[in-house]
Amino acid sequence: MTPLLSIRGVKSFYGNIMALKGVDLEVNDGEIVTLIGANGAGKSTLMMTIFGNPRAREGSITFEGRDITDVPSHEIAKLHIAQAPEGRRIFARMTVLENLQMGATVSDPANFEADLKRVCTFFPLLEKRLHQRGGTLSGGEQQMLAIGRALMSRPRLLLLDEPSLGLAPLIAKHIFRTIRELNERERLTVFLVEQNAFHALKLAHRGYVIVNGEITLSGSGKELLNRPEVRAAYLEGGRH
Amino acid sequence: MTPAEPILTVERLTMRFGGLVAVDALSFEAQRGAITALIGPNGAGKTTVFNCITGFYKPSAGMMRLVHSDGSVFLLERLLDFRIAQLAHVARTFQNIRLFSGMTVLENLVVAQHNVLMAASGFTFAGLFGLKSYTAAERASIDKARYWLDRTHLTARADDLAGSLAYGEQRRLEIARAMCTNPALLCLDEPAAGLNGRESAELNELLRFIRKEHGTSILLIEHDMGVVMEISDHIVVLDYGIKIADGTPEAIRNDPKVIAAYLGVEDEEVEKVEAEVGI
Amino acid sequence: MSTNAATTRLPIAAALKDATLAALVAFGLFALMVGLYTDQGPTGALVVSTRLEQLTIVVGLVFAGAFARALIFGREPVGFGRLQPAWLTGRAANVFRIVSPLFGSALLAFALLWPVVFYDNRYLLDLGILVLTYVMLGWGLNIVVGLAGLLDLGYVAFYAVGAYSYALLAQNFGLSFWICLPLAGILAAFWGVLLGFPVLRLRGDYLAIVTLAFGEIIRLVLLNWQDLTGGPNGISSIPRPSFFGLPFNDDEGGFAHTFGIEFSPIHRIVFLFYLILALALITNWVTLRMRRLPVGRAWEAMREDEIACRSLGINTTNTKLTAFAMGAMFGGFAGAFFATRQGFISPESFVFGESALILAIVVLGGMGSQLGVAVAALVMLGGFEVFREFEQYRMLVFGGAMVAIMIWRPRGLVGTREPSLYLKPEGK
Amino acid sequence: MEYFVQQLINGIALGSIYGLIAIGYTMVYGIIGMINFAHGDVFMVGAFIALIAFLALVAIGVTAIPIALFLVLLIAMGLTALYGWTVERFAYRPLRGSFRLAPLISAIGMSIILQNFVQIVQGARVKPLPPLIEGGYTLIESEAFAVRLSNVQILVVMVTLLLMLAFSWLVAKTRLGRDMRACEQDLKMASLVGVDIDRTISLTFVIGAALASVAGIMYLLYYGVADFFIGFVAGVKAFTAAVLGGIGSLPGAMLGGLLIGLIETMWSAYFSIEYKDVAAFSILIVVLIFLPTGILGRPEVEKV
Repeated sequence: MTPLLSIRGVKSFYGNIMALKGVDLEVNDGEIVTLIGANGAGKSTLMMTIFGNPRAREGSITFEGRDITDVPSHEIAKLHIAQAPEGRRIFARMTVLENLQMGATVSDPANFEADLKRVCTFFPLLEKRLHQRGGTLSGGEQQMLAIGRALMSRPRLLLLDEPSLGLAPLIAKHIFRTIRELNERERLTVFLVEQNAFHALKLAHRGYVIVNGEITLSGSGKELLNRPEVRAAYLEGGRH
Repeated sequence: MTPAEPILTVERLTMRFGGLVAVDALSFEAQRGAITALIGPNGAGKTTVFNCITGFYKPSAGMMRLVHSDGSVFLLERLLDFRIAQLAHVARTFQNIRLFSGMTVLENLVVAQHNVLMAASGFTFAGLFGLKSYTAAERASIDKARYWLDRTHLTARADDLAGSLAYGEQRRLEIARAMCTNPALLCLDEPAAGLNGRESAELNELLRFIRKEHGTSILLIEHDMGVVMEISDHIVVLDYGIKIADGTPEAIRNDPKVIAAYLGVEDEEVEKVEAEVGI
Repeated sequence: MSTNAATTRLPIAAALKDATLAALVAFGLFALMVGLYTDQGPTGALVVSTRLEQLTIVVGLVFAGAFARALIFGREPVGFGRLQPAWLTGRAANVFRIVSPLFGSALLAFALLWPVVFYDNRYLLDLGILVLTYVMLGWGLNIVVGLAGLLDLGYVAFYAVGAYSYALLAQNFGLSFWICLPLAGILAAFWGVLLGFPVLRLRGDYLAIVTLAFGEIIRLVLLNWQDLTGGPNGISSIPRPSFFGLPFNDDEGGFAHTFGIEFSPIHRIVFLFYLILALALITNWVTLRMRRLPVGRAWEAMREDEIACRSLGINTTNTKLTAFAMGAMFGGFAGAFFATRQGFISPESFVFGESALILAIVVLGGMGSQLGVAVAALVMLGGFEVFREFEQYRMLVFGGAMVAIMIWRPRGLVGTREPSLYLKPEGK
Repeated sequence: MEYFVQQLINGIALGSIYGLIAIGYTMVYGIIGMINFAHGDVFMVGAFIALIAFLALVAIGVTAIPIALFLVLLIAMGLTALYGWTVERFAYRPLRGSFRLAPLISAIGMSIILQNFVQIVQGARVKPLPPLIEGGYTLIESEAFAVRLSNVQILVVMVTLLLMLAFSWLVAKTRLGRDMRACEQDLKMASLVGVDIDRTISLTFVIGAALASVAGIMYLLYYGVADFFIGFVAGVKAFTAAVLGGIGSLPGAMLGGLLIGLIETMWSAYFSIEYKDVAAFSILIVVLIFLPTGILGRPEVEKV
């Protein structure tokens, strides 16, 4: 079986820093894969590189067997890869409904009502706030909106960049539970970048550890959870 | 120099952006001659604290008092950004390096000595006609620059454009530039970001040297725990703009609240930690 | 960059398609504007006539150009930095560092000898004076735009302040040129500070628009304050400069008599030539000198990163003000010179187009490069004269040049910068 | 009093024209953060296209004024939009990511090109057009003064109102409008959800140019003349309007336009007509200094 997303030897730069120093990674259909690592290790850069912004200077990225390394961002979105990016990036001056409409940019308008209903079942809080501006939501609600917006495109692959960031633990828990449900019920493929290693590794089928732009470890979520290096990657800077 | 004398006292510092409270009634002290680290997960409000201390943001509330070793006191919340650097001698670096990239390395360091040189040049008029006193002051400024170039291993690149330096070199240059202002307090915003292992080790050396030889107090934001744990005398941990821990590296390393903030916790512990953190 | 141009070359069919599209767009743009001509008929009402020939030519040219481009470059966007010639970067820059002082000296010698060689040619002397005036204005504006990075679209206002200050002081108070000249500069600098003080906190592009508005305000006031400025009629018979008290006339005690040479009106022209040359060189000297002083380095540092400057304790408002005032002062000097040379000034000489021309000289020459500005002034004004019969196209060309330079060489034609000091001795 | 009412009417009509141009500035500024300095000249091009189209239509026998005007409107909007597209494509798009003043300098170059292009192909002389829409109503009649509301003024205000409504609807309710707002708030995120940002930016220029061309027609009808230089002053005033209303805000652009129109006419009426432009330009300076975010604008936070 060919993986859904495969990343081979990708190097990319953030300004003039080489943020990814040759990353190899793959995500299979129906999996939850997580990438964990300290801040500044290159997690978010990888997420954005998948979307071609910044573009990989070396290596290749393929999705469903198609090379997307040089495809413009909006064309990548049309392949039904969706992202809830770092910092959520809610359209703050648009209503929640409009944010969700933006999420549905690449999908068939006929599906809109059904997709809206589906997102509202996962995040009932959003339904009450449909006509409120995105910027007025609390941090947790914004994160739900960011994920909801990504789900509106009926993604084949969902990229989540630190969904628990800055959220109270209970809300983070709700979000992780939702991700699991989506994966189990709808076989949604998720690629998750997290700082919250415990949660992420418990949730994921497989995980990778990134230190300083390089993948240093990979394995099943359970395996990684017990490796001392994981803890070290955070609290000791990953150097042993 | 008594060890427990604070150079910077932050009291109930609060910063709001619209409805968002980025920093909430934060109080901490940085001791003179010590390295104090400010750590916490992404979005915890660390850079906002820095921007308040260095005057780029006006805090919504709170007080920041800086005391020089001669006893003079500066209330930072009342000073403009460039006055803080000029009078209170607080120097800083930036998370995303801000060098004068079109100028040479040496020029970057000489610009940092602007206020000294400006006075020496008789506010330009004397300098225009090449007075001896100015020439001497300029030579002294180059000597000082050379001193810091040697310390940061950049001497060979002194006449190259700052923008052409490798990333690690740019980080070092930014620290050298800040040191050229003779700071009493040096604020470093993620100095180790993007550095490799060897460069991080060199950075540790440099910061130790600055503290030891120049007695400069250092306030540090850092994600690289290797750096933080190794060189800090004191660590302040922020999460959601609130201080969740404050202590020595050993104490911080084993503090369950800190581990929870960084790694997250098992589901069962959520309620317990919540109660402790007080959210 | 240029290596992949070959690989992206389009097949002929695709190139034809691209070219056809381009031609269609061109047809849309020009069908009415070029294809039809409106003019006042015998009754005074507008009548319209066709110009199909011109339209065909223009659209055909676009087609041919687009076709050639598609064959040569493909669809690759030609963005900034793409056509950066390699010879201006890296080691070549060092060569440039050695060549440019030589070239600068040669240019200076050329300027010094100009009146000697062309003593009999009034036209060339006048042209020389014109070019040097713009070199000086370019150097003055270069302090503001090139060094300090503040886009000033109203520079001509200071030129106007200088010119009117000189004219009014000389006429109403009978002050001599040598007293009026510094006063004109000081007054212009004063206006620079007056304007700069409130507006220099503004962001770059807002500042540009405010200076533009200021330039227009000054022009409109000059145009409408009839009592003082003569309004649209301007001020005429402005006193001519004297050779340090010796007037250029055929009288006893005039310049020619005192030195015992035969009177010639050319003396004054030659004097004016050397006067503007001296003024320009002073501008250059002061600028180069200031670049090596803390204030000048702070200008450049501010252009690079204002926030970093403030973090180092530099008072950026004051630093901007000095740049603004210096630029304005040299603009004022140039204005005073302009007034005494012309003998007549009116608001028509101080329109926005003039500011744009000076800005274009600075931009084309390479912001911050003294030599580049001088070369740009020479090329542009010389070019205007050479292509005199195409005069109506010259603004079109120079507008196009501004766009093209921004796209291909945003640092200007001479993009290298000489450091203000070295750790190691030069020429290591 | 009558005089005041008359000036009020004149000011509103003039302000409507400024408002239509100001929308173009404000939209482009909102979406890519640049001052499209050439926009005033696009307005001038629009006026010229309308003028030529009208004469051409008359020449081929379309003499019924309402039909001719309607056709002129369509032609001018379409062709001016093409100018807007071309300007963006050639002078601005290659500069995305260049240093911050590059687009502005390029825009100044573009403005010079457009002005001189029109001067070359159509001559420098003022083009007069006989009044096409005549008549009007006398609202108040006193022995000293009669307040007139001309049909042109009614047309100008009505068309502006209609366009504003249509445009607000477009921005608020349509897919394109949503894409534009998304790009305005976060270009990168917009591309992540699948919005083609190049296309959206192009369309912003196209719409802005189309609105400016309508302003050009209104100007032509209102003043009955056009020349290659009308874009400069009108452009700066419309920009002032956009800044006064709060750059980035559409209602702000309209409000600013009306205010500038009123200030200009009132200043001419009660102070001096010679200094009316000085008043407008001074307002620009004063607003930028004391109210840089305008009346309806949003504050900008400096990023450190």
